[in-house]
Amino acid sequence: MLTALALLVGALLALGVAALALARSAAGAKTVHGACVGAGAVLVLGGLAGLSGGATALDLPFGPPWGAMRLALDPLAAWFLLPLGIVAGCASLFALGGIHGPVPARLLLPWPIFLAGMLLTVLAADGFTLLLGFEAMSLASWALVAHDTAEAENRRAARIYLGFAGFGGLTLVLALGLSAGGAGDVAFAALREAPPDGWRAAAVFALVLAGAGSKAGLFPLHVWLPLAHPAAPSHVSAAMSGAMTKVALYVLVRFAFDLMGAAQPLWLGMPLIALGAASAVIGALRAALEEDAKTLLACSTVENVGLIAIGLGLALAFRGADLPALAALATAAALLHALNHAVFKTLLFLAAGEVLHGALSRRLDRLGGLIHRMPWTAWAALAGAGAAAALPPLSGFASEWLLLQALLAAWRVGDLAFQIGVAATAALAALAAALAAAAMVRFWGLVFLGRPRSPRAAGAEESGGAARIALLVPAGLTVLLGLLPGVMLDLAEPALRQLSGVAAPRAGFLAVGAADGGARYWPLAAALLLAAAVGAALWAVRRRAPPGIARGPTWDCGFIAAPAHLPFGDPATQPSAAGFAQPLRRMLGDSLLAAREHVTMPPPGSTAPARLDAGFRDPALAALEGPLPRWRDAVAAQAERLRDLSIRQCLGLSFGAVVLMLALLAWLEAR
Amino acid sequence: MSFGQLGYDVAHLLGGGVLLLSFVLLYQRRIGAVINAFAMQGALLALAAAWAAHAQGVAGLYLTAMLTMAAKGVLIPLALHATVRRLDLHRTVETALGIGPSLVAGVGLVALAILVALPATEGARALAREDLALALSVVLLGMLMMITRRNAISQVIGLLSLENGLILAAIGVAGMPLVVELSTAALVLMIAVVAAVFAFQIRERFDTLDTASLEEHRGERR
Amino acid sequence: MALVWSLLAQALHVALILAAAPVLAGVVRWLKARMMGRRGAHPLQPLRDLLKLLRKTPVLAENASAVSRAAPYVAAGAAIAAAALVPSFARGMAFAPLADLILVAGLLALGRVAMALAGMDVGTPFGGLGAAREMSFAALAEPALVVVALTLAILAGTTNLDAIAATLREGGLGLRVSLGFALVALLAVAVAENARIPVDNPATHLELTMVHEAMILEASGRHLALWEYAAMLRLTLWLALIAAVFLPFGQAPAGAAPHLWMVGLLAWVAQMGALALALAAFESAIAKMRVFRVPEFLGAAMLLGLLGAVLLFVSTRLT
Amino acid sequence: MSLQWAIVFLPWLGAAALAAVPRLRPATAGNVALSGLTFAMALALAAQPFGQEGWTRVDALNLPFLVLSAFVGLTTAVFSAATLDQEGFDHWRIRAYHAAYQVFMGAQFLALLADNLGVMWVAIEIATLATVSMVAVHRTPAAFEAAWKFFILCGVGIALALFGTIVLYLAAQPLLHEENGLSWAALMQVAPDCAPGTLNLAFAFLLLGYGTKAGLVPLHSWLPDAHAEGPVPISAVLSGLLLNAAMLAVLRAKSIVGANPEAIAPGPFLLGLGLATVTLAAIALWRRRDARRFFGWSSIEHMGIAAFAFGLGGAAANLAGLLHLLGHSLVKSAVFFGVGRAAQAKGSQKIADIQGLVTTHPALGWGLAIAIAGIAGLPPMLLFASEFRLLSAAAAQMPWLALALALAMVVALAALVTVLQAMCFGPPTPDAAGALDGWREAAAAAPLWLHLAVATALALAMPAGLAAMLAEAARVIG
Repeated sequence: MLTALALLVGALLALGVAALALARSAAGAKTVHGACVGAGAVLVLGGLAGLSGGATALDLPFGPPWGAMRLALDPLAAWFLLPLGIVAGCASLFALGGIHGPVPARLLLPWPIFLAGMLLTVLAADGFTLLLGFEAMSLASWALVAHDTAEAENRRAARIYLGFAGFGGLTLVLALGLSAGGAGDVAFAALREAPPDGWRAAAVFALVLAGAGSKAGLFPLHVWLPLAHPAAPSHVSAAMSGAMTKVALYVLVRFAFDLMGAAQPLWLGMPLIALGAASAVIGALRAALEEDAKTLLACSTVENVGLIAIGLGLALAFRGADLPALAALATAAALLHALNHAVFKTLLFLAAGEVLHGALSRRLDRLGGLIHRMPWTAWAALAGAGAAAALPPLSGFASEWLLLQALLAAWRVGDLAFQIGVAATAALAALAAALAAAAMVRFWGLVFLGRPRSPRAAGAEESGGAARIALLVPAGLTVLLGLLPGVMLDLAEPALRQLSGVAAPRAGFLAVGAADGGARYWPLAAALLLAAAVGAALWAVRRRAPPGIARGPTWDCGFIAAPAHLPFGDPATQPSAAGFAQPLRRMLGDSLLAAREHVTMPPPGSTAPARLDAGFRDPALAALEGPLPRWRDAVAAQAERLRDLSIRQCLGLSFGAVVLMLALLAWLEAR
Repeated sequence: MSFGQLGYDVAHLLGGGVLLLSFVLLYQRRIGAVINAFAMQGALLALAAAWAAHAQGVAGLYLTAMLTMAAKGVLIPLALHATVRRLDLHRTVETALGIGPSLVAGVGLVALAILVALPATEGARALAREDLALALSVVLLGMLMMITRRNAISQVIGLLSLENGLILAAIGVAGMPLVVELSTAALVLMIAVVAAVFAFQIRERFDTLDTASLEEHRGERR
Repeated sequence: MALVWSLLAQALHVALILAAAPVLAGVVRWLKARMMGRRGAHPLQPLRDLLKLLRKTPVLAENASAVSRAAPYVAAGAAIAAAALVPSFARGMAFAPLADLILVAGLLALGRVAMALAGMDVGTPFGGLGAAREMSFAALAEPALVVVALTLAILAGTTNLDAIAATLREGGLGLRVSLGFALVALLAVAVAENARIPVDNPATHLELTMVHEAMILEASGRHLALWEYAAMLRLTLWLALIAAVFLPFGQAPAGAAPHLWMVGLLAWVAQMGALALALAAFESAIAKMRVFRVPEFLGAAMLLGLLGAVLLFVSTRLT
Repeated sequence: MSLQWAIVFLPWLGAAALAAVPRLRPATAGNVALSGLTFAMALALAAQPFGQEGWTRVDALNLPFLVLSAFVGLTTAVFSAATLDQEGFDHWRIRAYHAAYQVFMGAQFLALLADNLGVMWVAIEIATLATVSMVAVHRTPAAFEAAWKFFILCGVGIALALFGTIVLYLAAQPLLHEENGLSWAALMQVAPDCAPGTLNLAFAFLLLGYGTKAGLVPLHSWLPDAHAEGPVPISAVLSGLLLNAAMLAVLRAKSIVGANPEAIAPGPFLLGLGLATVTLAAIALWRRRDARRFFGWSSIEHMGIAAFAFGLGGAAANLAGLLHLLGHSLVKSAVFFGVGRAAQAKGSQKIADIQGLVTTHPALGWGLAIAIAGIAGLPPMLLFASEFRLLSAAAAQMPWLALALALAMVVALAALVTVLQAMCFGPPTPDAAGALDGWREAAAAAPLWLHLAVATALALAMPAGLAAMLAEAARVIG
């Protein structure tokens, strides 16, 4: 299987090159995306095979000048192939459905390379290959982010993104070098032999957190994510949010759980938990405040990555505290949520893409009422939004339930500071989940419900065919994963065993749950109960109530009907994106996101309308674009004085260097 | 000692003379005098080379001596005088560091050179050691002159004097292979520099002319 | 045999709680009226209102979508399902293994989302305003609920309501400060979730303050009946939840003979009555707070719950 | 005449011939043909066994760089042939330019091949003279200024190097026969027994002397201006070839001093200079407005990285340093091809005037984007492999220094990314004029893409022979 996957990497790369020629015609572009759909299917199959088979390794016949590149497929890698495959397949299918003519090569070419980079990262079994895949993935996705050069905002996003990509790579290289130690062998097998300890372990972990964490979108290095993800075409956004963040998390897991050895102290998990909690809250809050549909979804990605990070951090801590069963529980929560998030976020981004395609806008304030024009998209998106809002019985609830169980059990670690921290984290995770629900209601409600806010939204059209299937597949998976998390955990068992060292807690196909005696969640039973209750309500009401409904104008406490020149009603009388966000902006935004509201009243007698300006600013972005460049410019201004020297003064520098060197030599001789 | 006390003394004397002339270069205020002092230094260096040729029995060094005499003793000074006249350069030396402080700094540099060169060359022959210290001093004084003088001509002379130090070092090391070739190549470089002054028409000191014009040209300054 | 009994108990419980919901709402209203010196409507008035509403044909706005029609059923169904899980007079009912506190919270969230979406469906300012506030308040109520769940989970080792009730009843835990804190926090959450004073006033349609009513302004007929009924069920469910956890007296234990059910039933009715009285007294005594004070109210609840958990950590170390 | 000398004298003879060709087309054609011939000879040289022969030697250290130099010389000649008419040369300048180009190439080969340190010095001097005249060829005040700065600073630099060479011989004199007195191989043999103090002094001067040519801080001032003036192809060879030769000279000196256990360790000096170089260059990159100066500073940064690698020492870091030099030559000259062509097309060297290349010139723009990303150390070019190797080795041995290096590299990377975005993806600026006809536009872009392809191939599938050679070289320089 590994050989087949390795060949798939090569095939995808070749496809990328071939895309140069294929981009000339619609058929060629369709071929490329069709092949990528196939690649996604192969990835899923490979993941399943890898989970059922043992670990395999493969040396490639080429590599860097100092050795061969190595690939390996173990259960951990295999598990991450599943989200990768599903996302790749669905996104490619969506892109396939959107082709109506020749596609520019620069949009077509990076896509297979992007997929190949992610695959290579997951398969890598030495540091160089890992970095190669990681950076290839970053570069290819950057090319896709940078495709739209017309918008200054997009250019800024691409710039920041590429900077972060390089930064992440450098920190990962440092981490590899630090853990490799004197020998300098960065093959995973060698790293496992001599795991770092003491300050080295802390440094490696910090570097990995910075490198992989920035890619995954962990606070405070998440700032690029809500900028870059929306800038790409929608199917790319889906893959970036759904798959690429997972690959970054995979790297984090690979380091923290595998390469750094099993004997790590308890506190190693704490920074991950803290950063995860911060990401979850900031991400969810921003998602509840953003006014661009895709930015909103990207922020929701930050939130979900934060939740996964909490799970991983808990697992690390449990491992350190020698509580393997709980470690397995927390790992299960993290891995399951990674998969679930990949699926529902792909669905949501593809739906946003469909909306963008149909209504030509991503801004919530220009959409509305699309459920009438785009019912398929609307209902599919509702499934995704429900999962993102952690509503039972959809997939998001199952994994967040597991995560909460792990958090609620974390007090068993006997460290008071840890206990208090985890209690606070539980509250923050709940806050994040509830904020995400608010964000999703706002997203779905503003986009699909109400009245159209622009003529274009009123005339939106839904595309059918492949794009519709690309929405329905993840929607179905969202429901299915929500109903059968037990099956997925059984599937993940080898990976969980690899990470936590013991058999994962099993509660059968129909339930998931903590260790014996703990709580259980029976999603299928809960769904049946819910269905029965709804059915009963329906039956009871139907029996007593007269059939049919009457239609009338909107009542709205006697609001006046829309004027004739605004056939869809005055959009201003509907809740706007900023207005819907107002309660949360005032409650939490003030303190967390430096939110502001400012009312400009016209002078007395003026007929100008009063204006309300509301907004917020991510503190991390403010730091990135505030003090850091200031320091840099200050230092650069100082350094520039060196440049302004005349030739004579430059010679003086050389002369100074000579004299200094000689003095140094004299001093050394004298010693 | 491969040769007698006299040989040592003469070589030492000539080397010391070259160093002394370096100080004279630093001391002079008028460009004409600087050029003349440089010509003297070149001539002295030629003598030293000839003496080394005689003492070491290397015929090639006579060639070096002759070239040095011709180029540095005569041609380059003449060319420099001509340049000063032709381009109507400032006749006085403009200093970035006063004459007095330059001399003090020069003495310090000589001390540094001795401090470095003598311990570093333990085991080598005495002449070579002395010679190296002198040569290193000349090199450093040449650089000092380059950075403390503002006229292009003075600076070029600083470079030329620096190169004199190199030749001094090369001829001091007995048996140095390729010494003729190397000194000739160095001479070519120096001639090229002098030619460049002429060709590039470096009229003013390269203090004002350099980066400022580059900045304007490229708009690099903010 | 045990299965049959547990199924029977479950069926009785569902019937009981479905029937109790309108009555309880009526009782609370009646008590409040009495305390304010009014005569008040008959306690069965809510039931009559429901039946009346059911008979009317609902009027939907012209641009209402299927969401407006489906949401009431989803909300009511979620409330029924959640109510079926919270133990009342007996433990060990058929659905007891399902009765997870977090699942209950999830089902309530489902109902809430359905209501918020229904409020946004027509695109009226009030609907959107109510939905925004409802979701925002829930965002703050949820953490408080989770820290309470944390305290309970530490004591009982699980978040299963049935098991928690059993532990608190039989575990001999005694009176604990942390439980007191948890109770206060849970009460605050319950008040917020049920749109009661001081967070919301169920009896008014004042634009500036209303949350719950704003979302169902456009509902009528059977839809309105379902919304009202879901709200009543939610109140009942919360009171039952508090009773089950903090007043676990008289419940029939799992597998007990049906005659103990009668005892449990009586105890439950008494508990619910007491809680209704307390609620009415509380609501009569206090004024509604400004909307943007609600975060402080819920934040304080969460901190209180957190404090309870921390005290519990400390006490588990001491023992 | 042996092949070693043939490869040196062929360009020099060719230079003499080209000096007589006043017309553009025959001159460029001759230039390309000559470069092609030398490239073929370099390949032939690679087929010969290693060994010392007179003043020259072919070993694992210089052979890769020799072949690389010949390759870059050829591609630059092709690029130059395609774009030279944009420079607007009269016939004197055409003669001077091509003659100087071939003189430089010959000197470069000699500098690489020289076993005798004196010969190496002479070669580098000749290369300097040739490049000075090429930098000044436009005869604008700015060109004169840059050439003059280049000349004076490098003149002093190579003077210092000569002094170091003399002192080095002084150190080895008691132990040597006179004929091979400046032979690197002979010096290596006797180095362990030489007077350590003299070796120290020699190393100090050689480091500062050749370090000036390699552009190490604080001796770097000449470099950005020299890269920014003169015809475009000159920047490519300056960055791609001359710096390598200088760095190799430093390495030869380092290996001699390093062979003596009592002499000071040369590593820390290189390490310190390298770190200072990277840091200053990374900061200075933020203030650049001129595209070619910007990439000149980037060359300084990369020389600093290489110096850091050699300073770190050990097989891994040395290999990283060598790979870095190779990769930098290939990719940086590719960048200069791109930037140079873009500057011609847009009629300005200012970054603000060269924007949106992917829109106006897709092949050029994307090639340049990839090349700049490669210079920034992003995969899959050779610089990615070398920086990976270097940073991981540094982190293993000296974590704090590695952190400092990585920090500087991040700063530089951010600057590169900013410029990359601006030049390739910004809002397009209008073209000045100077559209080339079809095949010449292709010939101008082909070297760029060819370099990128070679750099990629070397990073991921380096021929085993070359890899073994580089590993051997890494061992040699100690």
